[in-house]
Order: sequence, then C-alpha cells, then structure tokens
Amino acid sequence: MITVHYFAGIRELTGTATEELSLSGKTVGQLKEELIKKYPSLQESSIQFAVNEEYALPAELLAAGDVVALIPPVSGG
Amino acid sequence: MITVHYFAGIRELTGTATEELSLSGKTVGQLKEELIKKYPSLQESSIQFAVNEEYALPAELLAAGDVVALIPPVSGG
Amino acid sequence: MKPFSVITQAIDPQLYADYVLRPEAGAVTLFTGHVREWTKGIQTVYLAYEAYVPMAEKKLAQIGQEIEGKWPGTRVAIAHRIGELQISDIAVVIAVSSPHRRTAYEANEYAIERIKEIVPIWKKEIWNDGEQWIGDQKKKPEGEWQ
Amino acid sequence: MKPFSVITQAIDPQLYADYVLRPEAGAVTLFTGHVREWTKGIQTVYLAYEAYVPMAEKKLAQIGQEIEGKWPGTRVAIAHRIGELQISDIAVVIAVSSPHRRTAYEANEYAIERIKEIVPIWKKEIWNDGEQWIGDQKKKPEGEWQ
Repeated sequence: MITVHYFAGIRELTGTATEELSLSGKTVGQLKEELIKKYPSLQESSIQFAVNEEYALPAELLAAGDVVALIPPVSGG
Repeated sequence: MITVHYFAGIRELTGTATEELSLSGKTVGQLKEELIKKYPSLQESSIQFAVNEEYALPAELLAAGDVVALIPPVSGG
Repeated sequence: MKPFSVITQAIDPQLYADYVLRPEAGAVTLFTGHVREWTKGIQTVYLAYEAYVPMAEKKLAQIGQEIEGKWPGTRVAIAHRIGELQISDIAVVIAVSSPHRRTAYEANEYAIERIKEIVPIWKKEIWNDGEQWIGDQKKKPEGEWQ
Repeated sequence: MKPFSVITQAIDPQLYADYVLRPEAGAVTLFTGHVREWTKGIQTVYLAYEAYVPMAEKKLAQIGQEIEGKWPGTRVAIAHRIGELQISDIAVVIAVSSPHRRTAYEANEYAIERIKEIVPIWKKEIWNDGEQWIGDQKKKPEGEWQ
C-alpha cells in the first residue's frame, strides 16, 4: 500500500485529503495515469508529485509504504 | 554674527563644537578661506557646508543669524 | 526556536531577526509578507493557507542551505503561517543576516522567490462573492484551479 | 512616533515596521544595520556616532519623500541612533511597506545608500589600540580624517 495526499484545489476535486492505494511496483507516471482514470478532472492540471516529501520524476518507482503527494502549483508567500 | 558648527573629525581638529563669527555679508566660499587661515589643517579636507540645515554652494551669501555647519564626509548607517 | 517552520499561530518577526543576529553581522534584512486587502481591483476578505507541512519545512530549510551556499557568511530563518489570515496579518517572515548589506538584501529576495517556486504551500483568496485557490501566476494563467 | 528621527536610546525596530503597515501593503522590508565586530581584519570594541541632529532628521525625511516619489504607494520610516554603540547594537533601522515585494526591497536599499551619501551622521571606530572617524569610503581613501 502507498499513501496519497491531496492538497488545496486537488483536495477539493478528489473530495479527500488522503487515501491508501495498492500501487507498489508502479512508477509515479503510472500512478498519475491511474489517478486520472479515477478523477478525470485531474487531467488538465499541472501537478507535480512528491514521494516521501521530495519532488519525484515520472520514472520513479513506488514501493510499499511510500508516501506520495500531489502538488498543485504552489502559492505561498 | 553667524554660528558655525563643527562635527566629528573637524570638531576634534578645531577643538570646539560651535563658535560665533562676525562674518555676515560674505559667501560660504569666503568663510571657508577664513576658516582655513584660522585652522590650517582644514585645508586638505573635503568638507561640505550647510547653511541653516541645508547643503550650500560656495557662492551662497551669509546673513547675520545664519547657522553654518562644516560637514565632513558622512559615515552613518 | 525552529528556524524553518510552518506555524499556525501569529508570527512574531522579531524572533527570527534575533535568531540570525551574530557579532559578525553588520546587516539584517527582515521581510514580512502581509495579507493585502486589494489585488487587481478585487477586495480580499481573508486568506486561507494550507501546506504539506513536513515537506514545506524541508523545502524552507533547503532554501536556507541554498542561501548559505550562495552567500557564505549569511544566516537565515524563515517561517510561514497557515490557516485563516486576516488583512495585514503576516503570512511569511524571512530574516537574513550578513556581514554586509548588499548580500542581506539579495539573499532575502532570493528566499521569497524560491518560496514561491518550491515550497508546497497554497493560498485561497476568499472574497465577498466567491473564493479561489491561487496557482503560481509566473508559470500559468490565473484561474486554472477555479 | 517620529517616522524620521535621530535617537539616543536603543532602537526598537518593530515600532517602525508597525508604522509603515497599512491594508494596501503586501510587503514590509525592515533593514537593521548593526555594529559589526570585525571590519577588514580589525576588531571593533565599540562605535561612537555623532550627528548634526536637526539637519540629519530633515535629510532622513527627504529620503522618505524621494522614495514615496520614486515608488508611489510606499510608506517609509527611518531612525538612526547616536552615542556609544556596542557590538550587535542597531545603528539604523529602515522600514518600507509597499503593495508588492520588489518595490519594498528596492526602496529599502535605496534608503540606506542615500543615508550613506547625504545624512550628516559620523561614525568613529574605537579599537583596542586606537580610534578613527570614518569618512565615506565610496568617495575618498580611508584614513583621511586620521
């Protein structure tokens, strides 16, 4: 299982802040495709991914226990 | 009479912070010449003059009651 | 005091200025970003900030390391507040000390630019007639998340 | 509070930041110049500042007007301390508020540069083995007043 966190506009779009998914052995890019199937309105978004609190590329492989976060364009400051 | 203020290194050089001089009707430039006669070590200094708390050019005419200040290179901040 | 933190209470900027001060420091710059009432003609009622807190604190610390690498001799502290903020409340504070002033200004401005690029914090503007999550306007048109 | 002042007591920077804050302000920059222990390898014991106080306050106010003219929408407050200052004491504080951050940084840095050009305040460095009035190093060689 991996943990997936949603924030800000994405959280409002998915309707949940966190969920657990059975996705180990797949890449970040594959996770993105699965999530777009589950939440079609994600498709148009320019989302970055973080794995274990660090920005991750689509090729990064996910392992059980990983914590993934979908990072919409940031707007701090 | 005019009042003349000295500051910082110039004050240490003249040995006084303020003096009254009978110099009305002369210009700032003439005052400078008089002061250099009185305090020869002033000569080498790059001093600006203020009259009544505003920077003044050598041609400015002094009147009785004016307050003149010799402004050595500033070093605030 | 945590020098790189995301907090929920009001920010006391002096704490961060005090943290960076040292005998070698001739200059301290303290930037505070405040909730502004008007943005492009639209009146803000309040702002709601949300963060991915553990990652945001790591990224704030990374910005501090970047600065201390680019400008040796500086010391940095940054805090960002989350939750509901009213007009004039401090959303972010950046303190930088340096032997000389030029560096203190440059490094401080670098910090706020980097915060707006890499730190996972999001702002929602709440108006009288609606609300909107704000994306990074430098990278994409406004309103994408509407 | 006098927004452009020469004072003899310790500077409380927060007073100046508070003075410039308004609902239109999204950014406040606060610069504090501190007594630094080491300058070009020479250890400072303390500094003595002297000012032509009434003219210095006029010139600080002039700098504020220059800034509000060059960068409309800013508000400025500046104080300079005189007398004997110890290591890390604040010699000068500059607070600038602005709707946007870029201006707040630029205007603040402009203020310190102008202070060093036109405000009649002088600094004497006191070392273990001597002392020296410091002139404007930008304009002339050091040590002229020695």
